[in-house]
Amino acid sequence: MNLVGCSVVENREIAPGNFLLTLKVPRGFARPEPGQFVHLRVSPESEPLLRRPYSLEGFVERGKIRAVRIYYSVVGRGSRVLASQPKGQELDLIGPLGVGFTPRPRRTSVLVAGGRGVAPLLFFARKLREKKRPFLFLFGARSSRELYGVREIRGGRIHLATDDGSVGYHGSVLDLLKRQWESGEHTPLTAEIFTCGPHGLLHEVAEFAAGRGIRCEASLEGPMACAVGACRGCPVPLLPGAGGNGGRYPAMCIEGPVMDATIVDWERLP
Amino acid sequence: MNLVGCSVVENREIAPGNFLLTLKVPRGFARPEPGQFVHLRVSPESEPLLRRPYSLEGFVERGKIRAVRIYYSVVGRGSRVLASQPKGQELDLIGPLGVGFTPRPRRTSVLVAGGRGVAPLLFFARKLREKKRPFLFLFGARSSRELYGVREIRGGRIHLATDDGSVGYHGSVLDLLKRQWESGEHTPLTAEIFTCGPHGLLHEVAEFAAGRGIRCEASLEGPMACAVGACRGCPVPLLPGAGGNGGRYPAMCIEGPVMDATIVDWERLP
Amino acid sequence: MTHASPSLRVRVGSLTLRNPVLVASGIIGYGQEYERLVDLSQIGGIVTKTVTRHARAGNPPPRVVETAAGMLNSIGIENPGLEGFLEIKVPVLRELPCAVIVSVEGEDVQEFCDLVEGVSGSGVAHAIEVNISCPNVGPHGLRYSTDADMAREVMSAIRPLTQLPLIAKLTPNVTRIADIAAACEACGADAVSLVNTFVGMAVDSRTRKPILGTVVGGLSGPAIKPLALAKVWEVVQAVDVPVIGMGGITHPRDAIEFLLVGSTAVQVGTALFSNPELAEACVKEIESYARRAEVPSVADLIGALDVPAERGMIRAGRTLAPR
Amino acid sequence: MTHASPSLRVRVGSLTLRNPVLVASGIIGYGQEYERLVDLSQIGGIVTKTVTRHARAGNPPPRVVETAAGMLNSIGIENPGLEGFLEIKVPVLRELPCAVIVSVEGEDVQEFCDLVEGVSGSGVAHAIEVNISCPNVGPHGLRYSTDADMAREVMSAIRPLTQLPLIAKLTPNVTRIADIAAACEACGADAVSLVNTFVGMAVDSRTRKPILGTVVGGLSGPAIKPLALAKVWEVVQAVDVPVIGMGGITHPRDAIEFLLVGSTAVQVGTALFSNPELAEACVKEIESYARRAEVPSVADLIGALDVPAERGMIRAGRTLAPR
Ligand SMILES: Cc1cc2nc3c(=O)[nH]c(=O)nc-3n(C[C@H](O)[C@H](O)[C@H](O)COP(=O)(O)OP(=O)(O)OC[C@H]3O[C@@H](n4cnc5c(N)ncnc54)[C@H](O)[C@@H]3O)c2cc1C
Ligand SMILES: Cc1cc2nc3c(=O)[nH]c(=O)nc-3n(C[C@H](O)[C@H](O)[C@H](O)COP(=O)(O)OP(=O)(O)OC[C@H]3O[C@@H](n4cnc5c(N)ncnc54)[C@H](O)[C@@H]3O)c2cc1C
Ligand SMILES: Cc1cc2nc3c(=O)[nH]c(=O)nc-3n(C[C@H](O)[C@H](O)[C@H](O)COP(=O)(O)O)c2cc1C
Ligand SMILES: Cc1cc2nc3c(=O)[nH]c(=O)nc-3n(C[C@H](O)[C@H](O)[C@H](O)COP(=O)(O)O)c2cc1C
Ligand code: FES
Ligand code: FES
Repeated sequence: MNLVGCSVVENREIAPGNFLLTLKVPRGFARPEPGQFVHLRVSPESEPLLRRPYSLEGFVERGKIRAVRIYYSVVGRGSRVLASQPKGQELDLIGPLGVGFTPRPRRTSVLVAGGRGVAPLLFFARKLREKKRPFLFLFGARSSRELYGVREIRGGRIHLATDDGSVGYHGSVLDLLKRQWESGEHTPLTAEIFTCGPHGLLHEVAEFAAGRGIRCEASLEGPMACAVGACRGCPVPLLPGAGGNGGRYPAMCIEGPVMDATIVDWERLP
Repeated sequence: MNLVGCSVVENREIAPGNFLLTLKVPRGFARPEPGQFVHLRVSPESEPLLRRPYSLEGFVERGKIRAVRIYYSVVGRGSRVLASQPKGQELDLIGPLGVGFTPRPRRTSVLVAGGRGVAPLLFFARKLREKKRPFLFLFGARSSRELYGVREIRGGRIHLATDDGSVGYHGSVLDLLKRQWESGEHTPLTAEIFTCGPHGLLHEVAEFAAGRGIRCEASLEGPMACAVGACRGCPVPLLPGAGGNGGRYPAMCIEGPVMDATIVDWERLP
Repeated sequence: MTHASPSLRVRVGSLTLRNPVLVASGIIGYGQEYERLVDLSQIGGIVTKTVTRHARAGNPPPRVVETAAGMLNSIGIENPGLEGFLEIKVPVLRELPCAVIVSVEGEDVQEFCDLVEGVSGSGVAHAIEVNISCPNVGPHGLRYSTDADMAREVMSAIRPLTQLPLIAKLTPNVTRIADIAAACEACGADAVSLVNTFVGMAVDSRTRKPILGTVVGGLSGPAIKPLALAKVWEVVQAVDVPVIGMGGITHPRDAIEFLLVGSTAVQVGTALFSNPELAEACVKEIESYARRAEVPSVADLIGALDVPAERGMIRAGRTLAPR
Repeated sequence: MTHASPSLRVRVGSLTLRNPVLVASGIIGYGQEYERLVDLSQIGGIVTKTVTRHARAGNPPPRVVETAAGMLNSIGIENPGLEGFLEIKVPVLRELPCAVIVSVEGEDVQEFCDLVEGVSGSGVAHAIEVNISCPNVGPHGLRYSTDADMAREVMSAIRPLTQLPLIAKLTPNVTRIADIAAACEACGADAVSLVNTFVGMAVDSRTRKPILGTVVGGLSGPAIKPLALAKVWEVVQAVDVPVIGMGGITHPRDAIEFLLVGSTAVQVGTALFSNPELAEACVKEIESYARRAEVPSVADLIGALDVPAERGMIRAGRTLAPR
């Protein structure tokens, strides 16, 4: 982890309100793992006050040039300002940060993506393919236009779901997951789940996994100030059995953002 | 005076750090007088919090199209943000505001401009020319590069001064003024002074004028909040004889920005 | 689905406002200054610039300076004094198409009494806002509302002098604002309004001088919104009279936040300088919010904040956060 | 012209800091978390996250929310407790290349005593910051520094227990902060530091809920800088011990402003999250400012604000603005 300067190589709206940002980083930026994130200063101005954390969608290395990719939605003032940064703009970031996905040996990875939560899972799928490990990619979004990145996925089976039925299964990605499991192809000993998306979805996936004893990691989101474990601003509430009930709050920024989904107290996670 | 939408027609750096901004205004914007100003929202964002007042450098009317021109320097956050507004950007402004220059009949107007303070005097000179009234334009700046607008002045004599001697008289515009007067061509009954520039210069010009009984108007600057006389945030300190000593503070925004320079207490004006 | 228009009326003592959006004191002068910029017929009312017993020239310049998301002012209650007000301002105020709340401030109890009688007698005021909280006049200014006893003294003295609703305007520069609010309520205030500005200061490191002519001034604008919300939240739990909330309202949704926390009405301040249409926009947003919430009246939104019981709460100025 | 490098040393009680720039409590953990981002060998020192007698898990989420030019936090002093501190943190703190000021907070006087003895005995602290001002723990948190008597009680009890400089950290959420500062000075504080955060609140109008898990939290960041400067200005006129100023320092010139107003040292807080190099940049700017001002020592800048005599001034918390 380091503070490094970076510059905007591309900042492109690829679906309404969703941008793909490529930032050139210097060699001082360590090779990141899928699931890790960067803490980005979204503007050279002092407004907004805080950096914003973004999961990495990818890391590109060509010769001496390194770049990271971020896939983000415009929702509030930070992302709005970010969307206005032109090519060539100098920014800076702290990273790579946090703990990424940790697949176990000899298991099929079942990736469950919801909407723009697909970003770190695309990075993860590329890594799995490199390592020649089997995976299944389940991806749900509101409509076909929001299925960013599907065409690029190689090395694993893909199943799509859309809320409007514009492509793939007409319904939620959770249904896809359940169907996969009902097919009997996977057991808790042969497969494990990695998920990222809206917390509501993660909660459902976690309950599904917990109910069947399946190992399940989820990539969380939440407000952060320092992103390096110093301020304790990013507590993850845990279930009572897992040290919850206020007994201990892991810091999402250093003990996450990828965490065992079955110990998170989703009701208390904002 | 009205609140009107406006859009950036041109926002061009014509000397280092000095910009000429042309804003298209709707017909609801009344024809302004030289010396009047507009209260401009420099960005569609909520930062900076307050509008910034700018004197008009000119008003253009072609057919149904109306535009105002502002000549400004980048000094702080408002002007920095303004400088970043691209062509086509929608902003809004309140105006025209305040009291402009009020020349008396049958007198030669001696215009004394310092640096970017030239802006309202250029507007004024155009008006004098239109009305076929005699004027003299004395213009001092740090160097020839900052002598914006000289080439455009028509209908009056021009004398230039620069601090570095790169063009015209090597020295201050105050010296130019004194020399003019020493030539004996003007008397308090035949001429009057209109000045705009740094307050230090205005103070000197005012003292010169007061000492000789010459009528002298200066265009002032200072922080403003409402710019319509409501908040009382823009007090002009007056000399004791003129109701000063805290007896009364005229509001620069509605009793100015052009005021009788000889009653202003320049020591107490920030 | 069609819904009847929600009612926007709110009551402050005996005064019914057609909607809960006012413009704060010191922002809009006496209405006239902004008549071409603000459609007064659309908003609930205005609070006049504070009037004092004697005319005041105000403080030396500079009187305003912008800070991060805020501004400091040290106007010093420049105003024509009671006589000037009655003579010059009252005729104009009479013509305004909205409620007129006249703000007054005295240097001692007698002056407060004179002002309340004078303003009340003019017939122009729909209510009186008793400004016991301006940080820019001294030495008494802040004292009246930093001390519950002094607040009591003023309110008890003026209460018998008028039938008009009396709104006590409070300073946030105190340890326990709820105590002051409760003291005002006990002595007959029909409502309390808050917050006035926070004492602040700006320095120019180049000249090594304070920027304001008076060294310190009052901070207003978006920077103080979180602080103002907390003060309103503290006060609504301590008094039963209506609370009029203000401080940093910049977007129409900020006005909603003040209502949810428990304000019966809101006042728009500093942000009006930048956006003269803000007060009207707040009225529209409140109406559409009430419509979306499917409530018959804006009154149903007042204090409708959903605070889970197990979460912490402030009571009478103490922070009781869970361990 | 060549000038010798100005001396940047300042003294806080018996502690000499190599320069007046510290990182505030709660920002940098115990130093280690930021070791790759902040060059501690360049700054004066750090103040640790506040340590309490017993371990604390902190408050439920969310704990931080950004506001206009500020942020609210409700961390709730998450920390490993005195034993955990001594065991896990002290060995790390020993290695840091800068002064270490340990912040402590007790729920009662006995806890303060235990903490001061424990920290003092560890040998790792160069000074102790006595946090009597956190708005995020209750019910005692704020009380100790909103009440001069309680501040006295704590300071008198701990003073005999250590030779280390004691710095009382004050809350700005009071009517007269100068009174509390004077009480701490009278009971043996070697310095006072201020400001801790201002009580604030944020509301989500869509969900109608408070945003923070604890409803209210503490506001920090550039929004509060004018308020913090005014509080420091008030306190420097009331006490003779050094004042350590903080609140919203975002640009290096902000640090200069705090020095000019009378701070002997400054603490960088929230803005470090965005700019980890800020503390180092403040040191550089102070040095170059002192050089430009041609003073031999930064001490010559402390309180060097040029306040014209005829202008108003604050004394002991009262605003005395000219009429
Ligand atoms: C580890 C991690 C990884 C992340 N990865 C990604 C990623 O890959 N892509 C991505 O797009 N984001 C990601 N995020 C989220 C991201 O950090 C930002 O939170 C997001 O971009 C929104 O920031 P903002 O400044 O635009 O919104 P903010 O202004 O900070 O608002 C944050 C949220 O609050 C809501 N909000 C704002 N104002 C109000 C209001 N007045 N009332 C009610 N609600 C309001 C907004 O809708 C938004 O959802 C990640 C977060 C974490 C912690
Ligand atoms: C009637 C009127 C007419 C005007 N006409 C013009 C015009 O035609 N052209 C023009 O360019 N301007 C004009 N001005 C000035 C203009 O309104 C702005 O004040 C100017 O553009 C600077 O605004 P800003 O936001 O960039 O600077 P701000 O950030 O508001 O700063 C204002 C001043 O303070 C200084 N400053 C900022 N921060 C600091 C700090 N931390 N320490 C010390 N000093 C600081 C800046 O250098 C600047 O001079 C006029 C003003 C008035 C009242
Ligand atoms: C320039 C200015 C002048 C003010 N004058 C007064 C006043 O005369 N009387 C008063 O009670 N409040 C006065 N105030 C305070 C406002 O009414 C309001 O309480 C405060 O600004 C907070 O609201 P805001 O943040 O929306 O501006 C003034 C505020 C400003 C900015
Ligand atoms: C996330 C966070 C945690 C904090 N924790 C503490 C703390 O444990 N003890 C303390 O004395 N102050 C704490 N503070 C207050 C700061 O030390 C400082 O007083 C305050 O933030 C004002 O400075 P700033 O505006 O520069 O941040 C905390 C502040 C923040 C933002
Ligand atoms: S954001 Fe500071 S500890 Fe996680
Ligand atoms: S700026 Fe408000 S009265 Fe002039």
